Amino acid sequence: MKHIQEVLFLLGSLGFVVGLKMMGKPDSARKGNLVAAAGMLFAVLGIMFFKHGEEGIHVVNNVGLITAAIGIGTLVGWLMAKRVQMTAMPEMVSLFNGMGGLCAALISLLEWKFKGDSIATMPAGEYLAIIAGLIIGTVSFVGSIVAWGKLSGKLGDFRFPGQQFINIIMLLAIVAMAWLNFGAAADGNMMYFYLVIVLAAVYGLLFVFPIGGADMPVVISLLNSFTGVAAACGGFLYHNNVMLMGGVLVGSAGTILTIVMCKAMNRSLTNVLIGAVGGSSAAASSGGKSGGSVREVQATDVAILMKYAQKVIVVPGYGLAVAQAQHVVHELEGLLEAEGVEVKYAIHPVAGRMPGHMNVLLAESNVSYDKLVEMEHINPEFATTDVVLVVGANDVVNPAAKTDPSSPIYGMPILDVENAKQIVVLKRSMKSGYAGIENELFYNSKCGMLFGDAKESLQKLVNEVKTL
Amino acid sequence: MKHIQEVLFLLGSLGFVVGLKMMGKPDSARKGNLVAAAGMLFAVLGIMFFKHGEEGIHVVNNVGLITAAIGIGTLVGWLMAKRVQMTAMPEMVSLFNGMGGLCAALISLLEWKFKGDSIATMPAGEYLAIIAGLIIGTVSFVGSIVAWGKLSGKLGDFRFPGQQFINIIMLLAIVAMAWLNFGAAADGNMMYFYLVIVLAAVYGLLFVFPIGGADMPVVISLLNSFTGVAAACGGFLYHNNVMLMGGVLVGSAGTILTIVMCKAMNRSLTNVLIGAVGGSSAAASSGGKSGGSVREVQATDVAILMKYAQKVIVVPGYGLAVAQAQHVVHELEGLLEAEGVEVKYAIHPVAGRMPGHMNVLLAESNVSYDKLVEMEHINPEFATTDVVLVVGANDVVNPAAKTDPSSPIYGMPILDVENAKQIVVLKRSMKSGYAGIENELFYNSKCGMLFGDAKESLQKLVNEVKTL
Amino acid sequence: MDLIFNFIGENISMIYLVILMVFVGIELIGHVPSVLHTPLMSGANAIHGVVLIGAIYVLGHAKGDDTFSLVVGFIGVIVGTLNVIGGFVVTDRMLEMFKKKPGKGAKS
Amino acid sequence: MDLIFNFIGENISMIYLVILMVFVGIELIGHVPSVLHTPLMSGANAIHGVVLIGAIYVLGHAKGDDTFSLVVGFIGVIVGTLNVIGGFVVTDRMLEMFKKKPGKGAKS
Ligand SMILES: NC(=O)c1ccc[n+]([C@@H]2O[C@H](COP(=O)([O-])OP(=O)(O)OC[C@H]3O[C@@H](n4cnc5c(N)ncnc54)[C@H](OP(=O)(O)O)[C@@H]3O)[C@@H](O)[C@H]2O)c1
Ligand SMILES: NC(=O)c1ccc[n+]([C@@H]2O[C@H](COP(=O)([O-])OP(=O)(O)OC[C@H]3O[C@@H](n4cnc5c(N)ncnc54)[C@H](OP(=O)(O)O)[C@@H]3O)[C@@H](O)[C@H]2O)c1
Repeated sequence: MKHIQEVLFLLGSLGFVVGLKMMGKPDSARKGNLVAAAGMLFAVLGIMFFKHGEEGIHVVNNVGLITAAIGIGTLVGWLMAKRVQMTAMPEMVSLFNGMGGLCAALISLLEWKFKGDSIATMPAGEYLAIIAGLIIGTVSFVGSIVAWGKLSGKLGDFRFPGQQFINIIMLLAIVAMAWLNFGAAADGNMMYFYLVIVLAAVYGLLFVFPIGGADMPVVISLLNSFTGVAAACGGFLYHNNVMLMGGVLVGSAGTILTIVMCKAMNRSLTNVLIGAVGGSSAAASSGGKSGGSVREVQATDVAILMKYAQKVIVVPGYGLAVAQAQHVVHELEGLLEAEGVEVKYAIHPVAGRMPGHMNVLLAESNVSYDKLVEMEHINPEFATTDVVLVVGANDVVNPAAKTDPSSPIYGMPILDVENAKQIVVLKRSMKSGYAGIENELFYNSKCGMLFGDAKESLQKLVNEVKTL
Repeated sequence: MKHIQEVLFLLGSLGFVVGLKMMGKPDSARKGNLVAAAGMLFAVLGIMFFKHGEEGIHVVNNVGLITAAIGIGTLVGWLMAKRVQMTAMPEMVSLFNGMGGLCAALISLLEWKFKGDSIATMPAGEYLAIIAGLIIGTVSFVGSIVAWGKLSGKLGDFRFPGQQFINIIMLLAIVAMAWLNFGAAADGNMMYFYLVIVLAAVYGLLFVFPIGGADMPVVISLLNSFTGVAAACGGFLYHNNVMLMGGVLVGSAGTILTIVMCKAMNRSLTNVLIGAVGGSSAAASSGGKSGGSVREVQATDVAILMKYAQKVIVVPGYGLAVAQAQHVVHELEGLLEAEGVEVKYAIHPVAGRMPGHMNVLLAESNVSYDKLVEMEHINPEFATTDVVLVVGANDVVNPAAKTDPSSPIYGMPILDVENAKQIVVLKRSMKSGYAGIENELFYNSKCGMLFGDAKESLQKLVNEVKTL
Repeated sequence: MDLIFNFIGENISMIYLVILMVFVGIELIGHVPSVLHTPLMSGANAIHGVVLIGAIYVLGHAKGDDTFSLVVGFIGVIVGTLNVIGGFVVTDRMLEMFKKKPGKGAKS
Repeated sequence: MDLIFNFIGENISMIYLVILMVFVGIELIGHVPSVLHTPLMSGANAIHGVVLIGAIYVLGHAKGDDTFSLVVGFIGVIVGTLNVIGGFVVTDRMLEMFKKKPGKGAKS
C-alpha cells in the first residue's frame, strides 16, 4: 500500500475534472459540486494521513495543529457561506478567493524559509515556482480584498493619471526584484525578497482599485484564475499532482470564463481592465440633460394598466438586486396571473452584475424556471406585449446599443422593449446605470417612469392590484 | 540539448491535439490535418535522429533500412491515397487502419522476442502492454481487412448460428491463453504465445464477418479506436509520450465518434455489432410484394415537370454514390437554375454509407455549399416544393420510420418528402435499401418511379431538359 | 536555449499534464450555458482551494520548535480551509436554486 | 489490491496523461458537426499511425545480424508509414472538398 497517497490524489484530480464538467449542465450541476468537494476530501486525507516516509506510510507532523486549523476554517467558512445574503454572494466569492491567494503566498513564504541554505543550489524551475506562487498569490489576495471592499460598498473608485503606465512599471519592477533576489538570497540578503512581496501587494491594489465597482465580477473571475495558477505553482514545487491539476484546471477554466463574461458585455478584457466604461458609472449624474421630457406615472395607473393587460413582461435588472425586490415581484406576478394576465420575465445575459444574476435572484423567490425567457426567445414577443415592466434595468434596454455607434455599449444585443405597447420603468432617479450613459428609452412617448426604490414601488403595485 | 527528443515528442503530441481540434470546424479542418501531420513529422524526426544514449544524442541503428522502409511506405501510401476514387474512400481508410493494427502487432512480436530471458522478471504492467498491443493490433488488422474486403465487394456476408456466444467464448479463450503464456513463456514455452495470435486473428474474422456490409463504416470507426489503443500500449511500453498521447486520443475520440454515428442511425452500438439490421440487406429481394401498385414514369415527363416547377429539391442517397452521378446531377441543377427553377439538395445525416457522405460527394462536383441544406432546415420547405427528385435514396425517405413501430428504422428522423406536390424516385428496381425493408412511399399516388441506373436516368433528364 | 530544453526535459510529464489540463479546462467551459457562469466561477473558486494541500504540507513538515513557521502554517491552513469550505458551500447554495426542472428558458 | 496500488503508483504520471487525454478526446469530438465525422474518422486514423514511432524504435534497436527482427521491423515500418501517409493524404482529399466558404447549410 505504498502508493495509497498517489491513488487518493488521482481520485481527487478526477473529482475536480468530473465535478467541473457536471457543473456545466443545469441538471447535474449541484451533484458536480459535491463530486468536486469529494475530490478535495480525498486530497486532504491523502496529504494528512498517507505521507511517504522512510519507515513507510505515516501521518504528517503537527497533525493536531492542522486539524485545529481545519476545524476553525471549516466552522468560520461554513457560517460565512451560510449566512451571506444571495445578493452578496459575488463579494463572498471574492473574499474566499483572496483567502486562497493568501494561502498560496504563505506557502511560498515558508518554503523559502525552509530552503534556507540550499537556495544557492536551487534549480531554476523550483525558484520560479516559489517566487511565482508568492507574487501571484499576493496580487490575488490584495486584489480580491479590494474587489470585496468595492462590491460591499466599503471602498469607492479611485483613479489616477497614467495608471496604465504605472502598472506596467510596477510589473517590470516586480520581475526585476525577483531576478535580483535569486542572486542576492544566496548570500543571505533578504531585502529583495521582501521588496517582491511589498511590490506585489501594491500592484494588487493599483490593479483593482481604478476598475469600476460594476466590473468587479469580471475582475473576480480573473483573480480566480490567478489563484488557480498560484496553486499550480505549489503543485509544481512539491510534484504534487492534485494541486497541479486543480490549479491548472481553474487557471484555464477561469481565464475562459473571464473572456466569455467580457464577450457577453460586448467588451474586451483590456477594455474592462483599463476601465474605459466601468469607472465612469459613479460620476454619471449627468442624467436628465437630454432634450425631451419624461412622463412620470403613479402606481395606481400602472396597476390598472397591468391588471387589464393580456400579457406583461417583466425586465429585471441590477436595481432589482439592489432593492432585494425579488420576492415582491414574484408576489405581483402571482396576483396578475390570478387575474388571467400572462406574465413572463425577460432575462438579458448580462443584466445585473454577474452572468446568471437574474436567474439566481428570481429562482431564490421560487419564480418558476420556464417563466424566465432568454433574450433571443423573448425579443420577438415584445410586439405582442401590452405592458413591459422594467424593474431596475437600464443598459440592457438602452436603444443606443443599436442606434448610436459612438456609444460605449454600441453593438451589445439588447431587449427590444420599445416594440411593446406600453413601457413602465421602475427606478429611483434619472441616473444612468452601469455604463454611465443616457437612455433615450425614458424619453419615449410610450414610456412612463415610476420613481422610487424598486421594492417599495412594487409593493405599492401589489397593494393597488389587490384593492382594485 | 539532451532533451531535444522529449521536446520534439511534446510538439508532436500538441500537433495531434490541436490538429484534431481544428479538424472539428469546417473552416480550419484542412489546416488541422496539416497540423497533425506536422506533429507526426516531429515525432518521427525525434525517434530517428535524437536517440538518448550513454554517449549523448545519436541516430538509431539501421537508419538506412528505416529510411528505405519509410520511403517505400510513403510512395505506396501516397499513390494509393491519391488514386482512390472518392466513393472508395471508406475502404481505403479501413485498409490503412489495418496497416496500423498490423504495425502494432509486429512491434509486440519483436518486443517479445527482444525480452528473451528477462521475461520471467518482467513487471506485470509491461507484459500487459505487450500482450494487449499484440491482441488488439491483430484483431484490428484482421477485422479491418475483412471490412475492406466487404466494402470493396470482394467478400460477402456470412452468418452462423450462436455467433454471439462463440465470440464471447473466443474472447475468454484469448484472455486465458494470454494468462497461461505469462507463466509458460518464462520456461521457454512459446505455444501459448502463438495461440494468442491465432485466436486473436480468428476473433477478428468472426467479429466483423457477420456484420452487414452497410454497417462497415461504424465497424471501421470502432476498429480505428482499437488501433489507437494498440498504439497507446506501445507508448506505455516504451514510456513514449507521443505514442501514448496519439494512441489514447484516437482511442477516446474514435469511441465517441462510433457512438455518435450509431446515434445518427437511431441504433445502439450493440445492435450494429450483433447485426440486427445490416445483415438482412443482402437478402432483401422481397420488394414489390406490397399491396398497392407503383406508377412508372418516363424521363420526358419528369423533365417537363421539373422545367416548369418553381422549386425542386433533390434528395441524394446511397444510389447516387454507387452510380457516380454527382456530376450529372450538378449539371441538371445548373440547367434548371438557368430556367429560373430554384434547386436545393436535402442532406439527411445518414444518407449514403458514412456520415457526411453526401456532402463530400456533392462537393466533389462543385455543388455550392449553401445549396446543401440539412434535414432540420429543409423539412419545413417540402410543403412549398413542386418536385422532389429522390436520387438513389430509400431508407432516409421511408415513412415507416414515423408510422410503423415494428419497423427496424422506427424512430429515425426522415426527410418529409411526401409533403411535396410531386415525387420522382430514381432507382434501378423495387429492391429495398440498406435496412432491407419495404418503402410505402413508392406506392404513394404522388410518387412516380423512373427506373434505371441513376447516372443514366439523370443523363436522360439532362438531355430532355436541354432539348425541350 | 539549453536551459529551456533542460527545464522541459526534466519536467516533461508535468508539462504534458499542464497542457492537457489547459485543454480540458477550455473545452469544459466553452460549451456551458451562460446561466451557469456565476456558479461555475464559484465552483472553480472552491477547486483552487486545493492550495490547502500545500499549506498542510508545509505545516506538516514544520519543526515543533519553529514557532514562526507553525504560526504562519497555521494561518495558511485556516485561510485555505476557508477557501475550500466557503467556496463549496456558496456554490451549493447558488446551485440549489437551479433544482427545478429546467424548462425551455434554460436552453442555449 | 497491493498489485493494483503498486501499478498505479509506479505509472502515475502516465495514468494522469491517459485519463486527461480521454477527456480531451471526448470533448473534442462531442461538439463536432456531423458533416465532418467521416474526415474526422480518417484524420484520427492517420494519427494512430504514430504507432510507426514504435516500429522505428524496434527496428532501430535490432542487431545487425538478427535477420528475423530486421525483416519484421522493416515490414512494421512500411505498414506504419502506409497508415500515416495514406491516412493524412486521404483526409486531405476529403477536406479539400470543404474548402468553399461554408454557408447556412454547414451549421449544426
Ligand atoms: N451581468 C454581468 O455579468 C455583468 C458584469 C459586469 C457588468 N455588467 C453590466 O451591468 C449592466 C447591467 O445592466 P442593467 O440594466 O441590469 O443594470 P444598469 O444598467 O446598471 O442599471 C441599473 C439601474 O437600476 C437602478 N436602480 C439601482 N438601485 C435601485 C433600486 N434600489 N430601486 C430601483 N432602481 C434601482 C439604477 O437607477 P437609479 O439609480 O436611478 O435607481 C440603474 O439605472 C450592463 O451594462 C452590463 O454590461 C454586467
Ligand atoms: N451515412 C452513414 O453513416 C451510414 C452508415 C451505415 C449505414 N447507413 C444506412 O444507410 C442508409 C442510407 O439510406 P439511403 O436512403 O441513402 O440509401 P438506401 O436506403 O441504402 O437506399 C439506396 C437505394 O439506392 C438504390 N441504388 C443503388 N444503386 C443505384 C444506382 N446505380 N442507380 C440508382 N439507384 C441505385 C437502391 O435501389 P435499387 O437497388 O433498386 O437501385 C437502394 O434502394 C440508412 O438506412 C442508414 O442508416 C448509413
